[in-house]
Order: sequence, then structure tokens, then C-alpha cells
Amino acid sequence: MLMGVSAVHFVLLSAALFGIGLFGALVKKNAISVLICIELMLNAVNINLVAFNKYVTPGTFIGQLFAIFIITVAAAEVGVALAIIIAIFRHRLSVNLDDFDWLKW
Amino acid sequence: MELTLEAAAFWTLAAVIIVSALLVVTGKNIVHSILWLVVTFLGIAGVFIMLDAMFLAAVQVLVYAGAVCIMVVFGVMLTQRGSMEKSSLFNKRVIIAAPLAGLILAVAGFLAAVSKESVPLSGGTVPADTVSSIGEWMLTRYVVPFEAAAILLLVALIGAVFLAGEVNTDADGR
Amino acid sequence: MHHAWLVPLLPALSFLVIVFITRPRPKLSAAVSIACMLGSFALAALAAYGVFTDNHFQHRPLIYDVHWFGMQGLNVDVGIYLDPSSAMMIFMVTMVASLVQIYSTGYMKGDPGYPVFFSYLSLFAAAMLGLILSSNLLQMFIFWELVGLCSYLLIGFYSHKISAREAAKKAFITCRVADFALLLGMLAIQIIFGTLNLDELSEIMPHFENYTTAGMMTLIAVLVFIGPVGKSGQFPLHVWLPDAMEGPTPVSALIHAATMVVAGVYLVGRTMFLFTEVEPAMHLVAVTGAFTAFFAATIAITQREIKRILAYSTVSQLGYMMLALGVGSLTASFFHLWTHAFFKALMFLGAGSVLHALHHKADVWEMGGLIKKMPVTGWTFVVGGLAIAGIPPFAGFWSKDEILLATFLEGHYVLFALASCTAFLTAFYIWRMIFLAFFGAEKPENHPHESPGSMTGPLLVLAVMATAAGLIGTPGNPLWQNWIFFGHPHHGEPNIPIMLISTALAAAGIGLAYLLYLKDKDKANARALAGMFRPVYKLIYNKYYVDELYLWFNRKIVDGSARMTYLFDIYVVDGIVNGVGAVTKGLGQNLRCVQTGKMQTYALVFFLAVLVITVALAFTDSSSTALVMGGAK
Amino acid sequence: MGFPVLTACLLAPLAAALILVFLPKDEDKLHKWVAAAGTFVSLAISLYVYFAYNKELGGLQFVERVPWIKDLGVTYFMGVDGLSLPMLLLTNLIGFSAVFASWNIKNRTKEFFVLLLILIAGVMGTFIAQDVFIFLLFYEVVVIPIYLMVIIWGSSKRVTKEYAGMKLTIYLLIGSAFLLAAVIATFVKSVQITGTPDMSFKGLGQVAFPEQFQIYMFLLMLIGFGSLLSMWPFHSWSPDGYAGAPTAVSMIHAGILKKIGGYGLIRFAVYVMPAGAAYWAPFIAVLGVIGCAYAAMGALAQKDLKYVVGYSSVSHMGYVLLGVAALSVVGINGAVANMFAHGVMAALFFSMIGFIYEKTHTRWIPDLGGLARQVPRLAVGFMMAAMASLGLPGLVSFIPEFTIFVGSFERFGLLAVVAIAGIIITALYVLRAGANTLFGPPREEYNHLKDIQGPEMVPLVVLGTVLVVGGLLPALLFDVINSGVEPIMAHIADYLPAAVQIGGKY
Repeated sequence: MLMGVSAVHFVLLSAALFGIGLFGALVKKNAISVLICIELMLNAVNINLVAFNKYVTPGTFIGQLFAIFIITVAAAEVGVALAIIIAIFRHRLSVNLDDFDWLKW
Repeated sequence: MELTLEAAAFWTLAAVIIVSALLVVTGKNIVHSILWLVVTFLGIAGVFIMLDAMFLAAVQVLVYAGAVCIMVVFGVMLTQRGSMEKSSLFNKRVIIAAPLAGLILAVAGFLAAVSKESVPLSGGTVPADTVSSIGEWMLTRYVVPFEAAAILLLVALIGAVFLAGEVNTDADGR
Repeated sequence: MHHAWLVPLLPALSFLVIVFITRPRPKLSAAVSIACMLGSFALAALAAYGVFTDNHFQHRPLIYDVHWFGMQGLNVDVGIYLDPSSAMMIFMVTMVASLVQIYSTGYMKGDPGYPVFFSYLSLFAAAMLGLILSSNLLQMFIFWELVGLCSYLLIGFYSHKISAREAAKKAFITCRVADFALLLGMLAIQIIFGTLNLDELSEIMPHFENYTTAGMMTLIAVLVFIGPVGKSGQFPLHVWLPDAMEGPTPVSALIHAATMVVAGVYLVGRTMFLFTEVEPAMHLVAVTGAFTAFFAATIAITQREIKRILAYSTVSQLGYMMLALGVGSLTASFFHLWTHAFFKALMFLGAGSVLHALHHKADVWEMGGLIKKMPVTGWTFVVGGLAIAGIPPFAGFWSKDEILLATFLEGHYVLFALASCTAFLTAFYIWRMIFLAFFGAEKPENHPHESPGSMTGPLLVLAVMATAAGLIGTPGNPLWQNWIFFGHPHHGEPNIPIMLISTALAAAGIGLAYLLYLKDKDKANARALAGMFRPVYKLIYNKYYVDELYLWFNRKIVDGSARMTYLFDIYVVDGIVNGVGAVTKGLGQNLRCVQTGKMQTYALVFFLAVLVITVALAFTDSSSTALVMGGAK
Repeated sequence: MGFPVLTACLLAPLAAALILVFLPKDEDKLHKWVAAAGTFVSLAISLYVYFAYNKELGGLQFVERVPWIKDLGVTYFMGVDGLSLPMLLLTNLIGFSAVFASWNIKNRTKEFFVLLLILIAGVMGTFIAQDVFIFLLFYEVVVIPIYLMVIIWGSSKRVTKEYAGMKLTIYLLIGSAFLLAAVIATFVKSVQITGTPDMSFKGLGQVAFPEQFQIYMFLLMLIGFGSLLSMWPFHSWSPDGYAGAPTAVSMIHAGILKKIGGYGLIRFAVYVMPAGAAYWAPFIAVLGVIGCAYAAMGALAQKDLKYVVGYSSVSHMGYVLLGVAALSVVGINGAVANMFAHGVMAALFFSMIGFIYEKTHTRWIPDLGGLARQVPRLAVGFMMAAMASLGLPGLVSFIPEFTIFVGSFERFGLLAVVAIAGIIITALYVLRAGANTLFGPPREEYNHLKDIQGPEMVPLVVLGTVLVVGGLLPALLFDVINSGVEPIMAHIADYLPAAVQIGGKY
């Protein structure tokens, strides 16, 4: 088990990272913290993709390409999300997600 | 049963990533969390190197560890006033969220373990020249997603500027 | 005679002309109506002459049928059915109707609804003649309902009076109840025998066993009989007829004495073949008739309003006719129908003349000595009184005698006794009325005057008929008996004792009335008698409380259950409907609380669901497990 | 295929609606005349079609077929047979009258008449469409104008007009939801069986569906069409809806829209699912009888004129159901004819009540009385409708009722007697309402009322004429209906249980 490093190891690592990110995204009060945790989850996915790229389809770069797109989108997302958080903060003077409940009925 | 270099590198990186990620999540000070996040991203970049994805590792360091983290710090600066001591607390969902995350981890781990036989143990060889290959792919077969991503970035840029810059229209908007 | 179809058509034409053209001009309307009626009378007389002079028609009626509508399983013709019975009827109806219309020109003078009144009378005449000439039960039913409609309209003619409005409604609905049974009977006939054609039915009926059982046949006959019970005011559906006197008096004379109410008798006579096959039905008809005759006569004794007395008398006389039918004598029944039409119309028109003179003061106790101021009205009324009491040689004697004879010969002795009692009572109450109203001391507050010629003329004609109409059916001259019969002509030997008994009873009745109400100036004995039998008197005066019973039934049972149904509808049925709506709405109200707006809760639920689905897919179904296990080959 | 007569008939009101859209807003009179012209053209065409229809030949005539959606077998398939013809004529008679019954509408005339015309065209479409898809399409077209008209021009009495409109609409939509489910299932099954998609009534009728399937489908259709037809216990929209609706909508709704239920039941449910029909017939009969008696009792307790007629129409639809349930030539002939008769009568009734309400501003019977003296022509119309409602012979409704009675009595015996007893209750409530409104001492406050005149007379003249002519010459109606009913019955004859002789029941 400790010897070789196989795809399973990376998958497990990715799962652990994803779990941690998920946990953070669900329990953090601060919107920016939640954003950070979402980045963790995206990174977990990226690890998975790149790992499979190496172990399953080494020649075609599909996984890597996918990861690149994810990074691109994540960057865009962070930008927009921060802008939204800042805009909301201006009105509510809060970044606590539980205060952002005007989607309710 | 000796420890190969590869295994040693993996376990070290994994430990760094997991520990720093846990610190990111559990930290009560958001600035500390961001700093630990940088460590996590760097660890992941290391994993990418292990997986023969040099270009991605570079992108990871540049975009995540660099740009994203800086941007988040700016976000914190613009929104957080006063003490940073208790800027990143837990809410009441911990009780459900913790077992949920644990269970998801368990299920994923179990599934990964069961499907071990069907996944190749040792990877194939990734061509060394990743950057030029990726560039070629991107501009030929995947040119449409590429352009779409470009447009997305542009839209995000304009949108972010518009949203964050609302302060001016605010006065007469209402 | 072959123009018989024109007989009902002429009045119908006059109805249309009045409604659409001449309505703004009352005089012209009346003229049109009377002209058409007289024309119709002439045609009817011709037809009757043709029928009665040709023996051939007694066995083979004249029938014209045309197809009206039909489909597979139901074909209905309409047509004309002319035989001695219908010939007699159209003759009588057109004659009385003409006289009543002439009378009405005087009686209704100055009424704002004058042209409308004549249009209704025309419509009624058309419907009544149509009913008589129908060759088909359905056609008959249609006209039956139409005369009911005319009756409704004419009873409610003074519609601004609440009493008239209510009486009209009562008449219609009472008849409707009866018609419901008649309709059921007709449906059963149509379904079982496949036709409603009178001619075909009369041929089928002797062999009805081929189609159905005797029990069913009895049921049908009873159902058919209930219709006439309503229309001819037989017990227990007689209640509408006295109330119908709210209508103008000519209407009472025409519709509620001479013509429409005898339609029931006529219908039973027409469908005699249904009844003769089943004994119980015949008994029912006879008993109903005899009981009604007696029952109504007792009520008539105590009534005070002139038209009400006449109304109960009509009910009673209709009972006689039913009795005759029930004992199987179509001859006697129709003979009485014929004579009754004249003397009862005469008395109603006379009563109308009195009311006209006294400005609608109806209580006989407030009249008196009218005969001096109104000789024509008075003496013609006396003729009517003699006729109805059954004093020879007036018309009523011969026909009533025929009925009593038939009852006796058929062996219905109890019914015979009842009918004889009724004869006594009839003489008594009619003459009580005559003595009170026309003889005795004049009341100073009344200023009667004789009615105009347009009203006395018809009275005189009817008085002649009331005297002479019976002479065509005397034992010495049995023309009637040879014309109108069911099956085969029926000659009862003249029975002298019966004649004597009935005459004696009539004379006794008149004598008793004389003693109590004329000789005894202050009527002390009559009052004493009433006082002695106070409870009985009250019971009878209040018409045995039948009306109250129906009113109670209508108010409490029918309206009560209607109210209950409605409450059930709005609280239970609608309650369920609204309840479903409320549940949906309440569900929404409660479910919306789930939408807390907190994104992290949504995410939590989302991932919970992901977990559940993943586990479900991975650990249940093998095929989906493979899917989850990834691209593993 | 010659001139598309039926399409022209269908398009005339729509064309009028289109013209209305471009007219200026406040030309009230002009709006009314344009609407009248549009409906008149339709009426004229449908009269022509009615009398030009070849009864000896029978079957579908004036057929127009244009394939529309090939994969679903949907065809723009128009045609009339003996079943559709009376309904088509009825629609246009009532549509034409409804325009005149709305003559005194003051606010938003343009919108009102546009919606009214769309409504009329929609109803007409359901009756001439020979394709299930088109049938449903037109049916859905009808629902929305009704809702708008009720909540804009309606009146609030016991219930608010918003409630009434919503109730009406939701019931209609629930009905159509059941129908839609049944239609889709039927279509899919038919494709499985025959392999070719065909949505026409005729095509679906040729498919031999399994018996169990027919039984389920018929129940769905029964609920769908039944709630349209205000079958008990799905009737409670009807009194409230009519009470809330403006006159024209009450007329059209009670007069024709309801009849889509009965029409569909015969045209689609019975025709395509005969085994289902045979299975459910006793059940329909029981519901019909309950509807008759129950609604008649309900009507007896009413004090609002529109509620009286509302309940009465539920009661009359009970007769229609009873006729359909008899599943015999006589019964179904009676049911169709009764739909026609009731339509004419109910429309006349509602138009007269509308005028009374317009003039006296009340429909509450205890507040009315003695109107016969003040508004005699109105009283004549009211009385004619009342008499037709209680089935007076000589008016159009008697023979159809009689026919239904023959058909149902033959089959259901004692059960039918209960329904027939309804004629007594009907007489009671109709006469009570009529007498208390029209007769009795005239009231002073109504002395100034103007009798109906000019255009207001149109509903009375048109519908009154039909009442009388239809009553005197029932063959005009029955010959046509019979030519449509007999082929249907011949088609489904194999599935029906042997006719029960009435004698065997006692």
C-alpha cells in the first residue's frame, strides 16, 4: 500500500480535499471563507482530472485541458463572486451568509 | 517494501495538503485561512508535477496561489472592518455538515477502494512536451471552448467591474 | 267531416293573429277570437252530424296520421282520431267555448288584459280540441299539458293578486304530480308495446299477455289513471280545483267546469281498453270516483263562497263520471260529461253574472233575493239547479240515472249507496246556495242589476241545453246509448225503482234546503245544526284539512329537504372543493418555510441528496453500480 | 373539396375580432355592430350547413383535411355529422344572441367583444373538429377568455367574481387535464397497436383497444368530460360560475360550453371506448340520476335567479348523462337533442335574467315581483324559458326529455323513475321563481322600467323562435341527430350488453 502510488491514491486525496472543502463551504459564516472552500473543492476536482489524465488517457491531455478550463472559470468565478459580495456588503454591511436570506418566499 | 521516492513525495504532499486545508477550514481568522490556502495550492501544484502536468502546475501557482489569493485578500480588506480575530466562525450547521462530509468521504473512499482493480496502477507516460501539446489541442480541436472561456472571462471582468463599481450609480439609482 | 283537423286549427290561428297583430285593439281581438270559435263550432257541428248519421263510424273511427318524428325504436305519428266520442266532445267544447267567449265580451269589459284574455281562451280552445282529436297518447299528453298551461295562465290572469298567483302555481304543480305518473305509464306502454297509437293499442290490448304480465298491466293502468286524477280533480289531488276559482269566472265556467277538467274523464274513456283488461284498476277507478263524489259533496255543504260551492260540486260530479267509467259504462260517463258541461257552465256563468252585479262579493250569506233584480240570471240558475239535482226531465236526471243504473247493474251496491247519498247531498247544497242567494229577503247594502245581453244570451242558450240535452238519451229514446259505447252498445232496461229513488232523494234534498234556509227566516236551525256538530262542521268547513296537510308537506318536507340539499351542497360538496383548495394553499404556506433563503442550507440538502442517490445507485442495482463505478471496463 | 365552408364559419368571428382590435376604443356602438355582423355570418353559414346537410347520406360532410403534424398524425380535419350539426347551429344561435344580450355593456366594450368572439370561435371549433388534437386545442382556447370575462365584467353576490372565475377556470382545466392524460394514453396505445399515428376520432375508433385499457381510459374521460358537463359531484362550479359571470358568458357557458362535455362523451369516450362505456354505464346513470334529483332540490332552495337556473342546468345535464348511459339509439338521440334544447332554453333564461338584473339591479327573488305588468315582453321571454325548462310540450325541450325517458326507462327501470320525478321538482322551482318574479302586486320602484326593445329583443326573438319551432317540428332536430347517432351505435353495437327488457325488471 505504501509502496506504489496508483490512481486510487490520488482519488482518495482528492476525495479528502473535497470533503474538507465541502465541510467548510457548509459551515462557514463568512461569505469569503465559503468562497475559499469552494476553491478547495474545485482543486480537488482538478487533482482527480489530472490524475486520470495520467493513468487513463496519457496521450490526449483531455484531463489537463479540462483542468485548465476549470481554473479559468474558477478565476472568473472568484472575480464575480467577490464583486457580488462587495456589492451586497455595501447594502447590508455584512458578509454573514445567514443574513443573505432574501431569496426566501 | 521500500519507500520509493515517488511514494515519499506523494505522502509528504498529501500530508501538507490535508493539514493545511484543515487549517484553512478550521481557522477563526480569515487572513490566516488565506495564508494556509496558499500552502494548500502550492501542495497541489506539487501533486501536478508528480502527475507530469508541468504546465498546470505553473498555472496553479500563478493563478491560484498568486492571483486568486491576492484577490481574496482584497475582498477581505474591502469587507472586513475592525478585528480579524473572529472573522471566520462556524455556523450551526456543523452538526449535520460534519457527518455529511465524513460520509461523502467514506463513500468516495470505499468506491475508490472497490474499483481499485479496474484502474491501472501505474500510469502511462505523458509526453514530456506538455505545453506545446496543450497549445495545439487548444487551438485546434478545443478552439470553441477556448474561445468560450475567453468570452466568459471578458464577461466576468465586465460584470465584476459593474457589480463592484455600483457605488456611483447607487446615489441616483434609488 | 274531413275538415275536422281545421277545428283545432282555427282557434290556434286566432291566437297567433291576436298575439302578433290585433293585440293593441281589444274589440277587434275579441271579434277575431269569437269568429274563429264560431267557425270552429260550425265545422265541429258538421263533423258531429256526419259521424252520428253514419253508423259506420261507431266501429271504424276516422283516422288521419302523419309522421311526426322518429328513430330506430321510437316512432311517433300525430293525427286526427274522429269517432262518436270525440265528435260529441268537439261539438260540446266548441259550443261552450263560443258561448263563454261571447259572455266574456260583457264580463271582461274594460279589463286592461282584454285582448290577452281572448288570446288565452283561443289557445285553450285549440289545445283542448287538439287533445280531443288526438290519435296518439303522446300527442294527447302534449295537448294535455298545453291545456294545463292555459289553465295556469288563466287562473293567474289577475296576476297582481297574490292569491291568484299562488292558485295558478298550485294548479300547475298538482297536475304536474299527476302527469308524472301518466308519463311513466306512457313510457311503460311505449317500451312494452312499442307504440302509443290509440288505434294500434286498442287492437293489441286484448292480447296483452303476449307482451307482459297482468301485474305490470295493472300498474300501467293505475299510472295512467293518476293523470286524470290530477286533471279531473279526483281525491286526493282535488285541492287545486277550488283554488282555481281565482281566475275570471268565464274561465271557471269553460275550463274548470265544462271542458278541461273533463279531459281526465275523456282520457280514461279513450284508454278504456287498458282498464277493462285488469279488474283491480277498474275497481280503483270506481272507488276513487264514488268516494270523490261523496267527499266533495260534503265539503260543498258548508262552503260560503258561491264559486267554491260550484267548484266542489264540479269535483263531485267528476267523481260520478269516474264512477261510471269504473263500473265499465263509458256511455253513462260520457253522457253525464255531456249534460254536466251545459248545466255547470250555465251555473258558473250565472254565478259570474251575480258577481259582476255585486262587484265581486262572493259570500252567499251576504246575498239574498237576487231573483227579483236579476230575473234572467236567477231563473236560468234555477234551471241549472234543477238539472244538477236530478229532477226530471232536466238533463242531469237522465245522465245521473244512467250512472246509478250502471253501478247497480254491475253489482256495486256499496258504491251505489254512496252515489245515491251524494245525489241527496248535491240537491241539498245546490239549493242551499240558490235559496240563500236568489230567494229570501233582499240585502239593502246590495244594488244588483241585470247583466247586459252579451251575458244573459249565453245563459239562455245554456239553460235550453241544460233542459234538453238529456233528452237524446232517455230510456224511450236511447240514441246516445247507440252512439257512444265501449265494446258494444249497452241497453240497461229502464229501472223504475232506481229512477224513483234518485228523484225522491233529490226532492228530499231540495226540501231540506228549503226548510233550513228559506222557510226558516233567521236560519236559526241551520246555525243550531252547525253548532251541534261543531267539530264535524269545522272539519268539513276546512275541507278535511287536506290543503293544510299538503302545505305542511310542501313547506316542511319538500322545502326542508331542499334547504338541506343546498346546505349539503355549499358545506359538504363545495366544502370538499374549497377544502382541496385550502389544503393546497396551506401546503404551500407551510412548504414555503422550507425556502429559508439560506444558501448553505440548500447546499447541505443538495449534498445530502447526492449522497443518498449515490449510495442508492451504488448498492442496489447492479447495472447502476457499474455506472457509478466509472468507466471501468 | 370545394369552398371551405366550415373554416369560413369558424373564421368569421375571429375576423370580426381582428377588425375590432383596430377600431378606436370608445366607439361602443360600432364595436357591437361589428361583433353582431361577425356572429351573424357564422349563424347564416351554419344555418345553410344545417339544411344543406344530406341526412339520407349521413356521415361526415363538408369535410376539410389538411395534414398538420405528420409524426403525431394530427390533421386539420373539419367536418360535420348529425352529432356536430345541432351543436354548431346552437353555438351560433347563442353566440349571435349573446352579442345582443350584451348590448348594454358600457365599460371596455372593445375588449369584451374581442374576448366574446374568440370564445364563440373556440367553442365552434370544438364541435367541428374531427381530430382529437384540434378538439383539445380549441377547448383550451375557450378557457382563458372566460376567466378574463368573469373577473372583469362579472358580478359578486354570494361569492366574489374572482372566486367564481377561478373556480370555473380550475374546474375546466382539471377536466382538460384528465382528458389530456386519456388522449395521450389512447394515442400512444393506438400507435402501439396499429403502428400508424392517427389522431382523428374516426381513426381512433377503428382501433381495437384491450378491454381493461378501455375501462381505465373511459373513467379518465368520464371525469374529464363529466366535470365539464357539471356531473355530480363535479358540479359546484356551475351555479357559482354562472352567478359570477356576465350575461353573455352565462349564456354561452350554460348554453354550449357545457355541451362540449356531453358531445365529447359521445363523440370520443363512447365511440372510441365502447367496452369502457358499457362497463361504466350504470355508474353514469346513477350519477346522472343523483345529479337530476339533487340539483333540482338545490334549485328549490335558491333565492337568486341565476342560482336557480344554475342548479337547474346541472339537473338537466343529469338527464343528458342518463340518456348517454342508456347507450341505445333512443337514449343518445335524446341526450343530444336535450343538449340542444337545454342550450336554447338556458341561453334565453340567462339573457332574460341579465336584462332583469340590468334594469332592476337585483336578482334576489324576494326583492322582485309583479314585473309582468311593467315589462311584459321581458316577462314573455322569461316565461317561455321557464316553461321550456320544466319541459312543457310544444316547446323544444319536451320531446328530447321524453326520448331520454324512453331510452333510460327501458334500460334502468326504477332508477330512471327517480330522474323522471325530477320534472315535478323542476316545475316547482321554476314556477316559484317565475311567479315570484313576474307576478304578484307590482312594485312602485320598478314602475319606471323600460321594456326590452330594439336590439334587446334579438335574443328573445331568435331563441324563442327556435324554442317553438323545435317544439312543433321535432323531426327537424331528430332526423339530423339520428343520422349521426345511428352509425355510432352501429359501430359500438358489438360491445354492448343485450338490451334488458323492462318487463324483466319487475
